[in-house]
Parts: sequence; structure tokens; C-alpha cells
Amino acid sequence: MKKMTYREAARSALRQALAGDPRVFLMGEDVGRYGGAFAVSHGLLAEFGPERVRDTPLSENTFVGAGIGAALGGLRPIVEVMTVNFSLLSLDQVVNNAATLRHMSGGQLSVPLVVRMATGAGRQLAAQHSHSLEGWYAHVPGITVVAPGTADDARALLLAALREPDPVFVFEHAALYPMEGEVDDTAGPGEIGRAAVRRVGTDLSVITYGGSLPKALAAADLLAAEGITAEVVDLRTLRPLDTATILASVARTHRALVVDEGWRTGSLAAEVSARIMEGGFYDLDGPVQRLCSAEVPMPYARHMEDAALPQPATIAAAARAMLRRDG
Amino acid sequence: MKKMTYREAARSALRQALAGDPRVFLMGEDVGRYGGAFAVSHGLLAEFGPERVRDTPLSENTFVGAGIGAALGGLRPIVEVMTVNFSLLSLDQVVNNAATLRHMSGGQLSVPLVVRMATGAGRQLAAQHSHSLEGWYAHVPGITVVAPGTADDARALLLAALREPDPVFVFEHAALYPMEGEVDDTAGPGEIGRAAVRRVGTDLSVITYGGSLPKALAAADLLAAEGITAEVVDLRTLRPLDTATILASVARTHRALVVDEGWRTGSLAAEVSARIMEGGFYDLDGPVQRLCSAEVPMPYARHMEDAALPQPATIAAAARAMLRRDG
Amino acid sequence: MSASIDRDHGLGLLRQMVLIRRFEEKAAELYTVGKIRGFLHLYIGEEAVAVGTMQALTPEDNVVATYREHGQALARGMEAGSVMAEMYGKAGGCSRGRGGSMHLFDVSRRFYGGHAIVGGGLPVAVGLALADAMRGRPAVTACFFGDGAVAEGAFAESLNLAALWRLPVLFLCENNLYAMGTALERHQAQTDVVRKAEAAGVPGEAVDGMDVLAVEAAARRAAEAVRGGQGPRLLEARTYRFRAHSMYDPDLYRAGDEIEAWKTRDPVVLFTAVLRGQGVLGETDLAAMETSVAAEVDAAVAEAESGPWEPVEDLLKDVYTAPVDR
Amino acid sequence: MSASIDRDHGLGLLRQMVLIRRFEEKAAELYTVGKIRGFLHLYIGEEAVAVGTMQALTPEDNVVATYREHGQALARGMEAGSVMAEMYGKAGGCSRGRGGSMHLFDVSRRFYGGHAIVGGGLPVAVGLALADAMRGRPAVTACFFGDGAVAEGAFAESLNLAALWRLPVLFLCENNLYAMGTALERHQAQTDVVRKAEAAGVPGEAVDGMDVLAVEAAARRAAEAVRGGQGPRLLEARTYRFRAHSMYDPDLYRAGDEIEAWKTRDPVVLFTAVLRGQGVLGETDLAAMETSVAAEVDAAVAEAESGPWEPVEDLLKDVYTAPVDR
Ligand SMILES: Cc1ncc(C[n+]2csc(CCOP(=O)(O)OP(=O)(O)O)c2C)c(N)n1
Ligand SMILES: Cc1ncc(C[n+]2csc(CCOP(=O)(O)OP(=O)(O)O)c2C)c(N)n1
Ligand SMILES: [Mg+2]
Ligand SMILES: [Mg+2]
Repeated sequence: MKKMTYREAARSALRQALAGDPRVFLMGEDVGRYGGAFAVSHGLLAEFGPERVRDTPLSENTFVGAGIGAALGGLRPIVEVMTVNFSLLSLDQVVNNAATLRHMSGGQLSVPLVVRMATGAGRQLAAQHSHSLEGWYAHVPGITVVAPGTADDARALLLAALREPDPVFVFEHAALYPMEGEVDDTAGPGEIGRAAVRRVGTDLSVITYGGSLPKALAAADLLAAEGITAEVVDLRTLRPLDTATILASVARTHRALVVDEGWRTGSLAAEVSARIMEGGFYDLDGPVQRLCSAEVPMPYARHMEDAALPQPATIAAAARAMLRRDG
Repeated sequence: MKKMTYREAARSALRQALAGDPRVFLMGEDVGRYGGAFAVSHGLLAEFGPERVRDTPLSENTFVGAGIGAALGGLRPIVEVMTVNFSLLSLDQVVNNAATLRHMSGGQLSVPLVVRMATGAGRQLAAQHSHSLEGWYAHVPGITVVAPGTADDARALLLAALREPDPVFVFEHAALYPMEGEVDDTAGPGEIGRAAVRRVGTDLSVITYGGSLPKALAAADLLAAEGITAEVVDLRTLRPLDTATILASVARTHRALVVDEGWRTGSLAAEVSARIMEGGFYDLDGPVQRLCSAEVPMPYARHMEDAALPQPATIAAAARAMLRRDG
Repeated sequence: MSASIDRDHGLGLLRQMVLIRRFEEKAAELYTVGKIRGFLHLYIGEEAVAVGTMQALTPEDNVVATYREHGQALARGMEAGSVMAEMYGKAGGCSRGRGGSMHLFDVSRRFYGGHAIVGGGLPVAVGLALADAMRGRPAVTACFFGDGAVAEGAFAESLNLAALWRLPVLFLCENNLYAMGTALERHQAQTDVVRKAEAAGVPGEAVDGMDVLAVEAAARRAAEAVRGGQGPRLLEARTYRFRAHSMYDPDLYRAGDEIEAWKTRDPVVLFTAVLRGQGVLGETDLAAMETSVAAEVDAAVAEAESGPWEPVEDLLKDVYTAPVDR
Repeated sequence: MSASIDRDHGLGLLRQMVLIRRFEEKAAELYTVGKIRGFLHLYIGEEAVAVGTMQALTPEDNVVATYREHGQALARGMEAGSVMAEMYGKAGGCSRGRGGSMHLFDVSRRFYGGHAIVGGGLPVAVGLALADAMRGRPAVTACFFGDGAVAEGAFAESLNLAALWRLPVLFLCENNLYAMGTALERHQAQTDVVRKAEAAGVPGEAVDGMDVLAVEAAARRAAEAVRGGQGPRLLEARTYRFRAHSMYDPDLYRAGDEIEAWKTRDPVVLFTAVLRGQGVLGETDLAAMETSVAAEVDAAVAEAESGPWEPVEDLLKDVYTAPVDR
């Protein structure tokens, strides 16, 4: 175990992948000379050269599509789309090609592609740079979606993504890059499709992922001080969702609060709520609640952005209200 | 009241809008000389001329963005994106511009834009031409989303969209165009944000919209023959959802089945289920269920496509199972 | 065209064009009786483009095609039976019935589909070429697209990336003067595709797409440059579709005499005359060829008719490599 | 530049450039102490482009800007105070604090933002011009974008549509040779932007973006053509940013001597010398100008500092025209 940042952990997975498999290469805007918009790929150009660390033009649709083609052609591309905000420009290639080619070809083709991107708000980047659209990706059959919420997962899930025969989308929360954590950089790849109980509790389950995980854990601390023990479930993989782990937690606590930085309507949190409805209804002491982002294009001003996002205090408040109401 | 098809009803709204307001114009691929991919705009070029019925190049991102700009510039554009499948190419303009400009400008700008597109499957068009992504649009604050399920609504909701000061997306289900219905073509615009109870019943609520509405009504017929009375709620507006009408129906029937042609995970049906969880939990006799499309890129073969989509028989079966299970 | 043509090669080209023609005529017939459904886009009139360009490719090269790709598929050597079965939606189809007319695939022939999003195949082709370049495979990736696709951002982006990285892509623009009902001059402010390509850094050439030998020669020049490591090339084949855009299209936007004028340049008729003129095509050759093509088309239909449907229980197959348990 | 320059006009141009320079130097300072947050992209070095081009526009014209738009906003006449307040996130900001540095708006000056998706403003500009064309307003829509945006599909699509419909768009490419850390020749196979524009049907011209008078003259020529109904024009201003891409950028990708070489062509210094050489700028003029600019910047900061925050209860305001009840 080593202490390293989420950023360093992701970089260590990239380095390990590049070093270990000649088919792996990284491409995206400014991954090379600039060092990566979030410095994740810093140093990799020097280490692996411009053939394997490729700066692309600003052409999201085309370089994501080229990643698909390169995967078809026998390589193991890692495409970095700088942020999820710009990934809207490449959604056609994702939904209509990456996700469909295996099926449309009657199983003849595989697209072993990994696409990484930063997601989320919290840095006062305003309405065009603060989206959390990983929930949209989780809607699409044919692809797999992971969202590390810890430094260790930033490494382990990226390595796992590189073992999948089908396209995997990795959502790294931009606000987590500087976060430190214990990372076992000798461990093998993580397991896709497995949620983790990050904190055990009995009063309610707080189900979350990615950038909201540290907030949920902070909220659990606040609640603990009041004698409320919250179980915190980290989804980690958004598609396929680990419904079994969610339901098992709810079966223990009988209450669930889903926390998700996406806008509330049509959020991933809605899917989690619906699955608990379908599989855990008779375990519930009261309705599952959601705490999501306010339904507003993210405002720039700090106090406004803070108010728009889930925060430890608002998570704790929502939990308290549930316990009061139901219990 | 007149009998006309859903296609004719949409056309009658377009004609009325073009005739009644000089700021209104229609643009999109093949809306003019070809007559519209679904013949909705057939005849309008001859009637209103090429200035107001504009064939665009294949440039979805740009002509949707140009619609936004034209709306800012004082016009009332109706942009036709041939189908939702191609609208992936213009999502950046939708999410990052249409939905944000009012907010980002501190309320200085309005984008009175209407975007129409065909959605849905059922015509053996396979994986790249069969999406139902209106649920994604319903996720985005700053825009309004409607989805007519009847010929009358195809007219009334389009007229209503043209009265909104903010962007409205109209999803016309491609399989409904030839469907006939009674249309009051002298009536004013419909009301956005209001769901409709299309059939009254007491045993369960079937909540649906768009292309699944006729299927749900057919299922209700099947059930009626067995003595089960299903209430059928047509959402009509997907954003903002008419939660009150949904909850009122559930309060009467105590059971809800949500039917949605989108893929199940992350579907609009999940949002409806979550809202019933939050607002109708104590009214429920059993868990809300969803019947959605199978999570597969739509296969071409007819028997496969039929199996992938909600059908009257599978809707009825799901309803029966709920009544059996919950007692 | 003055040089005399090798008889086998000439007859081979003609037979391929005739096969595509008859295959599609049959497909149109089968569509009207509901055996084939969904969208059906006929290539009739454009046969010389696929047949001519494919001559320049080896089995190691990759092909990325459009939704108007029966001709591209057959010219690449795919079996008529597996294509027809696909259009029936049968399990024996080249895509197991999952794709239909717009999504023909054959990985053994490096035929990477059948793309129905206009312009959507271009980035994929760039990526295939990137893989070859990085792996040191000396292959060309040929990418077909229509004039309509030139208006899509993906066109400019893909040409730029291919040129920037000097990737072995042969961009094949089938300029049939229309994108559905929109004429080239109504969708392009500047209608010279080659000039656009050059502005993106891709040298290009235009060719008469109704003349199979001219197409072949131009494709060979372009493919040779690409294969020689000179980076991407674009070939614009000027052609015309004799039928409507798809079976749904009432074809209201083209003048009858425009269509008739182009039909006088029917690539099959033109090339038949060339071969006749050169004494390569004897009196009975054509009839024999038609008979053999008819037999091949009939066999394809028979195969499609008799083949089994995939069991509906397999609905969720091939969404992921690993089976989905639900 | 041989013709002698009008004193008022010359001093006006210089003052605008100096104002932008000092305003941004102050903004950078305020960023380091956390008064301004989010992204901050400085225009320092590129002032001649915005100041020169704006001379060609009337108040009736529209402007669509980038995220590097403080210069564009100030040159358009927006108040320094409202821009600074916006960067503080205050209610008195030009976008009520909702936008920040990247999203400056001023509808009274037809300044349509502040776009932070590279290339995202181009289609909007085409639409604004379409509205004017259809409404018979004789206005020009000026659209700023960087060299990086040229690689985006939106560039080719937008130029094509504007040219096809002969819309009054003035495309203004601020070619500062880098898109973040990626040099022009690493993102464009063919680096001549004007040639690309012409291939899309838009006549273009390149100009020295460090020479404010040259920019002004070229912009006037282009705007006149656009206003005269000749369809869109493109102007490529060759310039350079003296600072890093944003405050986050360690600027690892540019050689120090490249930056220094460009700094010898500082547009403010160059134009000061021109005015001096022409005897238009007297000994004390510059100092007086710096004093007045400093006062304006100080006042802007004071306004931003003292202005109120928007109440957090208004969070959901201006998502839709009608208030949202929740
Ligand atoms: C992105 C996208 N937009 C629209 C369509 C609908 N569409 C299918 S084919 C076509 C015309 C394409 O024309 P062209 O590229 O010239 O090819 P052709 O059909 O003439 O062979 C259109 C508009 C589509 N399939 N994809
Ligand atoms: C579509 C999109 N992709 C990526 C980014 C991230 N990004 C912001 S600015 C920039 C470089 C743009 O370069 P250029 O257009 O030359 O403008 P400059 O910053 O040089 O003024 C990039 C890659 C973005 N904002 N939008
Ligand atoms: Mg065409
Ligand atoms: Mg630049």
C-alpha cells in the first residue's frame, strides 16, 4: 500500500498498461505535450513516445471513432476525452458504433476500447463544463461504465477496463484528482460489476459513487456524531449495476438514500431507486429518497454552485429527515 | 373533429404555424423537395417557398445550432432532425447551448426554438435507426420535452411548443405517423406539462407515452376481457413530468406499471418509478413495475425486434403478474 | 481505354456488375412482397464504383461501407446467399439477421460493415488504418461514403486526422449528386469534393464513376500511393443512382429527363459495349453470363428462404462478449 | 500604414488595447488570491485582434465570442465593472454571476457570449445571421474562434451552411498557433486556414494579428463584403498568446525563445511605436492613458468587490422564462 493521489493512481494504471502490452496506446486532446488537461498522463509521452501517447486535434467525434476502428484493428486503445462535457460531440460514435458493432455484425466484431473522461462539477466551471452525464452512458447496452470514487479504484478499475473485450467508459471525477488514498499498486485489476460497502451501518444505506462518495462518507461522519449509523455503498460500476449488493444493504438497513451529482430527473439515482422498488420494496421502512444536483445549468458563482450540488451537510440532513419521517 | 393521421395532424400544425406567424420557418434535412423523410412536411415547400421551408445539408450539429442562433435573432425556428438517432450529433448544441443560454446569460437571452424529430423502433431498421432517447432529453434542465401519442396531440402539442419562450423538443413516434385519430383542427394549442388519463380503470395504472400508448390501450382491452380494468395514463410531456396526475392515478389504483420503449436501465420509466416511490409509496399495494425494451441494440429480424419491444401481450402479462403477485 | 483488355479480367468485372444489378432487382421484388423489410437502398447505376475500386484492394485490406452497400459487399466477394439471408433476417445471414440490408459484415473478408449513420464510418476507417500503421501491416483501409457525407463534420475531421498522421486510408466518395432529395449544389456551397479533400491535406482525384475501367485505374493509382506510405488519398467517383433513394422514396425531386440522360450512361451497358468493341465479349458470352448470374441469385434466394430463424431466446446474444444473464 | 492616422482613432485603439492588457493583468492577480475562480483564459498578446476587428462592426451587428473573451467583450464596449463583477460571481456581473469569465453576455451590445465549447459558437453565429437575412436586418454577425476550432466538424459544417445560404457571417479565426498545448501543425495536416475556408466556399484573408491597423483594415474589407450581401467571409488573424492557455497550464509545450520572439511583436508596443512615429502620441499621452486605464480597472475591481451576491434562494432562476416552482 502506498499513499498516492487519485490522479497518480490513474497514471500508474496507464503506465502499467502501456508498459505491459504493446497494443495499448493513449490518444486524446493534449495527453502528450501538455501533459493532460488534468495532468493524468504527465510524463507518459517522454516515457512511451509519440506513437503511443498521441495528441489529437479537437475532433471528439473522429478520435473516439478512430479508437473504435483501432480496437477493431487489433489494438487496445485508451481514448481520453478531456471531459464528459465534450463527449457529447462523440456520442454518436459511442451509441451507434461502439455499442452496436458486436451485435450488428452477428458477433463477428469486438471493440476492446477504453474511453476515459473527467466528469463532474465543483470547480466553478459553469454551465458548459460541469456536467455529470455518466448516467446517460449507463443507459446504453453494449458498453460498460465504471466510475472510481477512490484512488485505489482509479487504478484498479482502469486496469480492469483494459481486460474487457468490449468498450468500457471510465468516468474520473475531476474534483477527486488531488485526493489522496491508499493504493496497492502491485495488485491486479479490480472487478467490474461489483459495488463496495465503504462503511457499515444499520440505520440507512447511502448509495452513491464517484465524486459524491467522499461527501457521503463525510455525511456519515456527521451522522455518526448524532448516533445515526449510515451504511455507505459505492456503486463503482454504473453498468452493469450491482443490484445484489444494493438490495442486500437495503435488506439490512430498510432505508435508502441515493446520492448522485447528476440532475435529478432521469438520473442514475432514479434507476437505483427503481431497482430497489422492484427488488426491495418489502424490505423498506419508507420510500427511497434521492439527493441529486439541482435542475439548473451549473451557475459559476461559488455559493450558487455549492447550493446546486449534494454536500455532506445536505446528505446528512436528508438522512435525518428520512429517519424522522419513517421512523 | 376530423379523422386524420398523426402525420397529417403534425402537418396541419406546421401549416397553421407557418401561415400564422411570419417568424416561423422550418428547416432540416429533406423537409423541402423530398417532402420530409416521413412526409410530414409534404407540400409545405410549394405552399410557403424555399425561404421558409429550408432543406439543410447533412450537418445536424450545425443546423440545430443555427436554429438556436435564429431563435436568439428573433425568429421562431422549427428544426426537424430527421430522427432521434441522428440527433446524437447535435446533442452538444442542445445540452450546452439551447439549454444553458438563458441561464448563463443571467436571463438576458431566450431561445424560442422548436426541434421536432421522429423516435422509436418497430420498423425493422436495426441498431442505428431504432433508438428511443427522449428520456435523455427529459434529463436536461432548460428544455421542455413533449411526446404526442395521439393524432390530436401531434397537432396540439406542436402548436403549444411554438408558444413557449424556451426550447421545446417534440418527439413524434415514427410508427404512429400512419395512425388515424380524431383531431380538432380548429382547437388552440394543447397544454404542456399535463398528462392525460386515456382510459379509466381501478386495478392498476399503466403509465406510458408516445408509441407505447396504443399498445397500452390494446393491452387494456385484453385485460378488460378478463375482468381487469387498467387505467392508462399518457404522460404527453416528458419534461416537466406531470407528477400530480401520475400520483393521483396511483392513489386510485394502488398499482403501477410503467411502459417505455427506451432501454430499461436509466429509462424514463425509472424516473416515473422513482417519483411514485417518493410521492406514492404509502399508496402502493405492491412495487411499481417497468416494462421497457430489452437491453440490446435493436436487431433487424422481425421476430427479434418484436421480442425486444413492449407489446400489448407482454404489457397485459406484466399487469396480470402484478395483480397475482400483490394479491 | 485504348489498350486492349484482358478477357478474363474484363468478363470478371462485367459479371460482378451484372450480379449486383440482378441481385438488387431481385431484392427490390422481394421487398415489395415483404420478404425483405426495413430500409433497402439500391445501388443500381453505381455498380462500376464498387467493382472498379475493389480491384485495387487485396484480401488484407479493410473495407468500411455505407448503408447502400450490397454492391460493395458483393464486389468484395461476399456470398450472395449470405447477403440475401441477411436481408431476410435469417440466422444464416452474414450478420446473423441482426443487421439487415444496412449492416452487412464479413470479418473474414475484412468487410467492416454496413454503416447507416451518414459519415459514421469515416472515423472508424481512420482507426482501422491507425491500427495497421501502428502494427506495421501494409494494408489499405478503403472507406466508402456519399456526397451527402461530405457535409458532415466527420468528413473534415477524419480527413484531417488521416492526413495529419499519414494513415493508409483510401477515401472513396460515391458522388451520385444527391443526398436523399437534396442535390449536391443545395447541400454544398462548393461542390468540388477533391478541392475540399486537398484543403484537408488529402490529395484527391475525380473519376467517371460510370466507367469501370477508369474507376479501376484511378483506384489503383490512389491505392498504390496509400500503400506506398504517402498517406491518405481521396477518390471521387461521379455517378448516379437510377432508383429512388430507398423503397420509401417517391423520388419527387429529380427530373425524369435527368434520370433518363444518366441511364444512357448505364455502367453495365457501357462496359458491355467496350468489351464487345474490343472483341472480348462474344455473341453467347453475355447470355451465358446472365444465366449463371440468374442461377446465383436464385440460389441466394433459395438459401435465404430455406434458412432457419435465430431462436428468439437468443435475443440478448452478442450484446457483450460474455453472455448476459437476463 | 503609410497614410497618417487620425489621432483620436489611434489613441482610441491604443487605449482599448491597454485597457484589455491591464484589466487582464489585474484579473490574473485576483485569480491567484482566489477572488476569481474557475477557468481564466488570458488574451494578453492578442489584443490587436479584438480591437482591430471591432472597428468594422456597428452596434447593430452581432458578436459571438469564445471563452478567451475578455478582450472581445471590452473591445465591444462592455463595461469593465460588469465584466469584473461577473468574474467575481457577483449579482452585478454582466451575466449575474451565472456565467463567469467564460460566459460574458451583453444583449444590449448584441454580445451573444462567451462560449466554452470549442467550435460551439459557430453554428449559433450562422443562425443569428440567418435571422438577420430573413428579417432583412442589414447586420453582420462576427464570430470569433481559435485555430483549435478549425479541427472541429462544426467549423466545416458552419462555413458550408453560411456560404450555401450566403449568410452575413464574418468568421474571425484567432490563430495563435496553439490549441492548448497542441501546436497548429500537430492538429492540422494543412495549416492554411484561408485555404480551408475557400474550399468550403468562404473567401478568406490572413492578416498580421499583431498589427491593429492591419487587422482593422482587413476586417473592414471583409465586413463590407459581408454587409454588401456577398455572403460570408473569413479573416484569419495570426497572433500569439503571451501567457499560458489558462491559469492551470504549466506551459510545458512552448520553447521560451519562441515566446520571447513573439513578445518582441507585442501589439501594444508595436502600435505605441507607430503612433509615436507618426507624432500622434505625445510624451505625456501614454502616461495619462495608463493613469486613466488604471483608474478604470480599479473602479471595476471596486465595483466587483462591493457588489452584492445573488441570494441563494434564486438558484433556479432563469432556467426557464417562467419560474420553476421547486
Ligand atoms: C447522420 C445522418 N443524418 C441523416 C441520415 C438520413 N439519411 C440516410 S441516407 C441520407 C442521404 C445520404 O446521402 P449520400 O451521403 O450522398 O449517400 P447516398 O444515399 O446518395 O448514397 C440521409 C440524409 C442518416 N442516415 N444519418
Ligand atoms: C469541444 C471542446 N473540446 C475540448 C475543449 C477543451 N479546450 C478548451 S480550449 C482548448 C483549445 C482551443 O484552442 P483554440 O481554438 O486554438 O483557442 P485558443 O485557446 O488558442 O484561443 C481546448 C482543447 C473544449 N473546451 N471544447
Ligand atoms: Mg449521394
Ligand atoms: Mg489557439
